[in-house]
Amino acid sequence: MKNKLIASSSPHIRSKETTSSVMRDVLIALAPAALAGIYFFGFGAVKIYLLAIISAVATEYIIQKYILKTTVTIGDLSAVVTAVLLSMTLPVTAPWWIPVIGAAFAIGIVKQAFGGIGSNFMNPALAARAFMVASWPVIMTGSWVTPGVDAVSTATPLGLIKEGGGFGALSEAGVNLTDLLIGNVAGCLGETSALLLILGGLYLLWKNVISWRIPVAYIGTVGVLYLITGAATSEILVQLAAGGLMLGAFFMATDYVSSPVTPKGRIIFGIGCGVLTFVIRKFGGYPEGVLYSILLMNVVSPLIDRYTTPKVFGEVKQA
Amino acid sequence: MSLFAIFISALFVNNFVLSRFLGICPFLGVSKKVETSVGMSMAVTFVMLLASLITYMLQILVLDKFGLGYLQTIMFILVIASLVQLVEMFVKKASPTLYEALGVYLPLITTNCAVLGLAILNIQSQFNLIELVVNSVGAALGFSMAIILFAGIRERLELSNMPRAMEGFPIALITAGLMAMAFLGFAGFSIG
Amino acid sequence: MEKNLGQVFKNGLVDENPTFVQLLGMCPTLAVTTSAINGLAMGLATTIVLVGSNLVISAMRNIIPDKIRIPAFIVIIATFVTIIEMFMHAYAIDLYASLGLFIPLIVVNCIILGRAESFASKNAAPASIVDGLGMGLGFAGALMILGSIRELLGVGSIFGFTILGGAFKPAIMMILPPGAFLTLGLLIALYQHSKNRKEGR
Amino acid sequence: MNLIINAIIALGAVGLFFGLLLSIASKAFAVKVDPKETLVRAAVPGANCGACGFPGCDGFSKAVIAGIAPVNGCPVGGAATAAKIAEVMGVAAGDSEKQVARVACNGTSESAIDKYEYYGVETCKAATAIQKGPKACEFGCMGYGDCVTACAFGAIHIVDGIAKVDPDKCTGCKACVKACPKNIIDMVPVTQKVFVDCKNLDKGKAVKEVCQVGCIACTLCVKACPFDAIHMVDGVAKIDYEACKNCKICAKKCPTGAIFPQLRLKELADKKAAAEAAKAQEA
Amino acid sequence: MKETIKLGFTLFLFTAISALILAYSNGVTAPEIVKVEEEINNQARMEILPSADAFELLEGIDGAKEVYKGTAGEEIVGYTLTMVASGYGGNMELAVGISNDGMVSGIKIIKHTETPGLGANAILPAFYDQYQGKSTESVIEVVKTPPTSDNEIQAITGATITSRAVTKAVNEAREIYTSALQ
Amino acid sequence: MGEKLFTFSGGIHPPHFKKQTEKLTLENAELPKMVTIPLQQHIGAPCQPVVAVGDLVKVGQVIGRAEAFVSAPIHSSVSGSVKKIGKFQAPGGATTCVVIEADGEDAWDESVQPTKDWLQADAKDLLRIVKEAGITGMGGASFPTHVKLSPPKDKPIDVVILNGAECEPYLTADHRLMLEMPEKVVTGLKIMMRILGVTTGYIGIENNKMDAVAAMQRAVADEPGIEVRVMQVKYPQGDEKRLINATTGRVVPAGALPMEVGAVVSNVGTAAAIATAVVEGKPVVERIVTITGSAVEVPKNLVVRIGTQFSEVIEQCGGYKGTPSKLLMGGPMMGLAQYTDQVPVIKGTSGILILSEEDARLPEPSACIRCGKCVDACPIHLLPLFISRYSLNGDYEAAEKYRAMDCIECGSCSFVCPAKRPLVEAIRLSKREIIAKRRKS
Ligand SMILES: Cc1cc2nc3c(=O)[nH]c(=O)nc-3n(C[C@H](O)[C@H](O)[C@H](O)COP(=O)(O)O)c2cc1C
Ligand SMILES: Cc1cc2nc3c(=O)[nH]c(=O)nc-3n(C[C@H](O)[C@H](O)[C@H](O)COP(=O)(O)O)c2cc1C
Ligand SMILES: Cc1cc2nc3c(=O)[nH]c(=O)nc-3n(C[C@H](O)[C@H](O)[C@H](O)COP(=O)(O)O)c2cc1C
Ligand SMILES: Cc1cc2nc3c(=O)[nH]c(=O)nc-3n(C[C@H](O)[C@H](O)[C@H](O)CO)c2cc1C
Ligand code: SF4
Ligand code: SF4
Ligand code: SF4
Ligand code: SF4
Ligand code: FES
Repeated sequence: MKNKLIASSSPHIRSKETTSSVMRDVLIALAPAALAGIYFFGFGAVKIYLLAIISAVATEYIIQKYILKTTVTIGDLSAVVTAVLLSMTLPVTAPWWIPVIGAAFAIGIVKQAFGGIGSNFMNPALAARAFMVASWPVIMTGSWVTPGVDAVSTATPLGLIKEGGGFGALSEAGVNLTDLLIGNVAGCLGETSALLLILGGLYLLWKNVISWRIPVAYIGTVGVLYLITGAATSEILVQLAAGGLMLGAFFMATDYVSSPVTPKGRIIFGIGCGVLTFVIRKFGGYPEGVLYSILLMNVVSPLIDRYTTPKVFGEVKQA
Repeated sequence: MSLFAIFISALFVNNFVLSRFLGICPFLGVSKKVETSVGMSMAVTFVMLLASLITYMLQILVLDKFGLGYLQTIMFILVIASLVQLVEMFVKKASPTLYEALGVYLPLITTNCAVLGLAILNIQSQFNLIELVVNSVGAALGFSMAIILFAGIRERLELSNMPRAMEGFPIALITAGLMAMAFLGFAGFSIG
Repeated sequence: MEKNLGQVFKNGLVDENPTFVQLLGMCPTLAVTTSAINGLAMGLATTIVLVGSNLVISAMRNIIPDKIRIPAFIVIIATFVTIIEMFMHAYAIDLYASLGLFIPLIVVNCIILGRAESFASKNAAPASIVDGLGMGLGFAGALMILGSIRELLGVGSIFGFTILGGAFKPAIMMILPPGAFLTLGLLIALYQHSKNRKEGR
Repeated sequence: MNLIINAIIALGAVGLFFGLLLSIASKAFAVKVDPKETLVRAAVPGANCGACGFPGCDGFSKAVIAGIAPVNGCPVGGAATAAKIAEVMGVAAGDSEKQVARVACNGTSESAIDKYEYYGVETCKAATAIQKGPKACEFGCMGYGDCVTACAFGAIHIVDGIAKVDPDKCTGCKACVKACPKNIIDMVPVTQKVFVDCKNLDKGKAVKEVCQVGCIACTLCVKACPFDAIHMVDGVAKIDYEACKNCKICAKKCPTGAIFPQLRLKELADKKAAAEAAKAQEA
Repeated sequence: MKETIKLGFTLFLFTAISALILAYSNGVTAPEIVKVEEEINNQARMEILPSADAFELLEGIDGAKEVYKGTAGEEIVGYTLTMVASGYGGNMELAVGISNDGMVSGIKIIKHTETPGLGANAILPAFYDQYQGKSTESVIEVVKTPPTSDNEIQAITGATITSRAVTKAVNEAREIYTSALQ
Repeated sequence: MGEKLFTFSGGIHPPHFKKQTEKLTLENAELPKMVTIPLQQHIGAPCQPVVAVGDLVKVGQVIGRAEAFVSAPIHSSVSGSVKKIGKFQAPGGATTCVVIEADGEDAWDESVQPTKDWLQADAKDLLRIVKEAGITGMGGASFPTHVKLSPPKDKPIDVVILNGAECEPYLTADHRLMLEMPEKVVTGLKIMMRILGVTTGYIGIENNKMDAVAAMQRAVADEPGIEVRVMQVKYPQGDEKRLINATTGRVVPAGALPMEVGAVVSNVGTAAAIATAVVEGKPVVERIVTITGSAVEVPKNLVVRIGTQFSEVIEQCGGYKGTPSKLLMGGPMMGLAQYTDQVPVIKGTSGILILSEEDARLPEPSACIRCGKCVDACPIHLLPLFISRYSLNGDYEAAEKYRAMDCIECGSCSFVCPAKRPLVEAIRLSKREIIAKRRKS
């Protein structure tokens, strides 16, 4: 043997799964709902997706290449996932600079300032959305349109319930559960079609990209809370299908980086999100609670991890 | 406002640290480890309760009675500072374990806006005694919650490789900013 | 202790700037910098207290017993603060209203007690005044910069003069609590970045 | 007038009360503290702001003495305070002669060979776990720089694949000594000029197989030393720094250049420069 | 013991001197402060009840924080009611002027903690002028689109909560007026 | 499949790579011309050489005597003369070895005698035979088997479990053994049960070796008390605590040994070696080795004499295919990387894996994305991402708090990590530092 052998620590084989393959799966899972958004809201949606993606990738590239002078990781596609998810929470009426600034904030401040992928403690897309809701509330929450060619301004289903003082306001406005499931309602680009979002979520579960714990705990908690407070079945279903709940539960609360890693922690995280969503929808100043409940739970998740360290196999139970 | 509303407001909606900007120095300084932040929050809770009760008495029994409202600031801070110093000396002597867990943080609290701020706010809001206690407990727990959550995040950040320029205070401030942003979710709560 | 007064002044203004380097007095720094004018006013009020208390404390440094040093300092500082508060209330009611709670809280600003302990109680009056002035103006300057940035981005103006008009949609968050944290964080990051650059790391 | 008197009485009473109480309490509750702690405590500004991350100035002082906090850990006091604290701390540490660290290996990537290609975490500690590290010489510096990371003063750098200490920057804190998994960093008197930069205990032939500049235990140096300051210990030469007069005779005798290899390094550098110059001329 | 007394006395001296100084400056500024505050409040009342030239505090009226009777010469021309409303960012204080002909003569936000750029826009005339001239007979409503009927107020964009809170307070003032003052 | 499959929680599914060798019947390797036999091939105290340079030795003759209890004697694997005694490179690092030049006679030592009436022999004698035969675990750790078979009085054993999981990818040595010599394995198991006075025996086999299951089931058909347990394919099913959990449902407490729950676990190869020692009287002088991988010409399952150089073994498999880039002793999950093929086969060498450059180069690590897959994979329920991160930061105390010491170094976490983090490597680092610290204090 003439050549020098390679020596390294075991194991000497690795799985095929990589960060970028995981992110690619997320993009695949998001595609149906994203396409539905384009179908319902038209070309404006395409523009928003593209601007957000370009801005996110460019921000990551510039920061890593020219400011930090480290390896560029745009290839892992996580910036694209962030951009797509961010776009999916924007209204189609948003002016061009909203996706641009939002994606730059998500990547620049929330992600790269903390050290890039894996280091941020908060969900970049949601944090960017919160930033924009707080900065330009009128643009972000005040101008919804109905899907279709003759986009008329209207309120979102949850907005109707909140503003119109009750569940009855929905049927008055002619919105039914089928519309909610398909996505034929006012709302953000990617959140309206509950059915396609669930489909995407199932794909991720099947591919073992996400674990069932967070989505099930999350959606379950919201449902149970409405049940306990005496909501009718139809209202519970609407509450589950409306707003960002499905998008949030399957794609955002499950963001690896900002949620706990322990199995028990994930359940607690999901329940926490559910409780907060319910409380904010019911008592808060906004019609929708998904955004802030996930962000708030992001803040708690380091402590959740810390206090839910799993019991080591065979660990003797504390008497 | 109901007592519950006062409590929730002090705890979440008008969180002392994240929305009122009181007690930022210890919030930023003593939050590198969860353990120390727990010690700090216990000490702050203790001093806040003590101080708000004492200053309330002082206000009613002395300042209002003799029309000395303008001496509020100086009276309050003098009393708080001296009391804290006394308690610290006492704890140090009486119980070294308690001192390790809580007492060591006491000197930091003298110059903590949160304590004096709470004392003044209590008077400004014209609370009665019960409301005052509820508000003080809410504020103290709000501070504790914020600093412990913050310490949890900062411990996690220790494990990441952030840019050099961000190390230390910048990242702490940005973290606090993002936390404050999340706490905007509590804004506009309509409870009794 | 011999001190070069110019050096003492520059020390407070730049080298050991209370805001950017020492990170003291964070509460007013974050709370009142919603506009340039508020920041400047707060900074100047603090400067006056700082200079005054530094002067008095250094003058009396030999007669204040060590054991009651802290209460004595606090009394001196609080006296100055209360005077400022009274005069602002009487003659600058608008500022008084917008700075609100943070005027009495100057008492607990760590910068003041910190300078009292570490400088004024060990140095003669002239140096102490200069130190107070340097630190105070350093603080005021920092607050004004912070206030200007937040006002510019959050309202579109500086000192009330509209700068970014027309198409610019102010980002309201900049004048909300998170904006304060983020702006200061980024400013300090910038400061550290340029310092690292200079040190060639 | 009445109001003024009221004010004086009220505030004065509080002042008197606490003045008395505090002075009584400070006697009643007096607790003994480490005198050094008092000294450090006196050096810090006393703003009790907590910005250092410790519970107040007292906490910080304690931590400095315990070695947990760095001397420059107080952001309020700045450089002046750091100097003062360092002074306080130095009084205790002040030994006779200053000792600095020295890496006892000269097997640069040119002089010493590797036995395999290492793939893994790029630290010396991790690399030693795999067949004692990629360097063929088991005793040599691997150059992954655990010591560099450990040094808080930027005194160590990896040069040509091995660690080199800058004696001017080294404070003698020994952090690197603890960090090196090969145990090849020694503390030496700062005035010492001659060193055996090798710790290979193997036989001469085995040494030669892996490194050109290793100590082959030929004992030429031992015989040459006029002051009996160099001896063979376990198959490698060792200088007695007390006896050594820095005459460098041993270095000149050493056939491999394991002693005081700066001579040899310079030689090598010259050779390299010459070769390059030749190449340049060709071009 | 001697030292203790000395220390106590020293601190006493400090506080006493400080009290002296403060009492003195209070003497200087207090009247000025009273004047300024009074002026501001009066001015506010004038603004919302321009027909009056003097005001008098009325005691014992439930529901409002303060009620002033506005007079022009001998004649009662209306009332100003200081109301507390629960806005987006906490309690707001506003004064409502109601003239004796049963109309809202004006409102003014005195204190608030609403978000700048949103709820804080309630202090702009574009919003509060809408209340002027509203009748005390009917309940005032908030709408999001330009008003179509007399008793409607258009909400501030993006700040429906604030608008509702203000309107609720005005409605309460209206009720106090019709039930207790008229 | 109607039968219930036994398994545990956590674990991973690495590709098997067993196709290359699972159908290859065992072959005897050529007798080596020279053997290098390390005097420490097991956990415990090294042996003292009892031969000197120039001595003539025979196959099965003791050349290294075990002085401590936790140790096992070393026998010559060839007949010939001792050439050298000194430090040579062995798979685990340089150690004292006896180099013997074979004379080609392959004459067995006189002491090698079949045990008469072993069926009637009492437990003590059987245990002595196991000890003198130098039997150490063939499944991994090379722990002296006689020590395992002498549990302290207060730890009654009620079950012996044979480990036929062979969960490591590539390796098929145990598989072939069970297929070709099932009776021998059962005999070994019965001897162990006798020594321990136990009536229950399990043989745990993963369900990717159904032919071996069938063979073993046939072999135990008439053996009351012995049962084959089919387990779900999952790595590291073969780890003893996982195996005990899967076959008996018992949970071995963290930090404790299997005997805590009344079980003894041994590799099937170990059982076969016991049978050989007792029935034929032969000590351990050879073992089954799977030689496979992308850079070997003809993969094989060989019965190799202890002490044969890897290079010689590889030569018999047609040599290298292309340029070898990585040489492992053992499987890819836990195997030990070698930097030269001049190392001898030892009692614990279950496989020689030779990888081409393409397979040898591992992907570069990137930042952890906190996906938690390592957490799900860890059979011990550790949090590898935190332990490794603390370890790399030099905070070994925190690593210890997160129970680094409980890690079995199975490599599952590193395998699944999408970011390709060096998890086990870092954890191993902290374990070494923690042990060093403990030793100091
Ligand atoms: C994760 C997520 C969080 C959101 N958070 C908010 C929010 O805090 N406030 C808001 O007005 N809209 C928010 N939206 C948008 C709303 O879900 C939605 O468009 C609107 O508030 C109610 O519409 P709906 O009735 O169709 O659900 C969010 C969307 C998503 C996907
Ligand atoms: C940071 C922030 C500040 C807000 N401030 C106010 C406010 O001051 N007043 C208010 O009524 N609503 C405020 N809102 C609430 C939203 O704008 C809310 O969507 C709005 O009140 C709904 O009313 P709309 O029907 O006009 O959209 C705020 C929201 C955010 C995110
Ligand atoms: C991760 C891991 C995987 C293992 N896989 C196997 C295996 O597949 N087969 C095996 O016999 N032993 C395996 N072992 C070793 C067993 O835990 C145990 O030590 C062995 O079965 C005991 O038998 P022995 O002493 O006869 O070797 C493994 C150990 C670990 C830590
Ligand atoms: C299942 C899954 C969900 C994700 N969700 C989000 C998300 O909600 N927001 C986001 O910015 N990035 C998301 N990402 C991408 C990536 O994790 C994110 O950019 C990191 O937070 C960056 O450090 C997701 C990735 C995965 C695999
Ligand atoms: S770590 Fe300490 S001893 Fe080593 S080189 Fe650096 S300063 Fe010197
Ligand atoms: S001296 Fe030691 S720690 Fe430093 S690079 Fe060499 S081997 Fe590593
Ligand atoms: S942490 Fe240890 S036991 Fe757990 S999967 Fe990794 S190597 Fe295996
Ligand atoms: S598997 Fe890898 S990327 Fe995922 S959490 Fe573990 S270490 Fe991080
Ligand atoms: S300024 Fe330091 S705590 Fe507020």
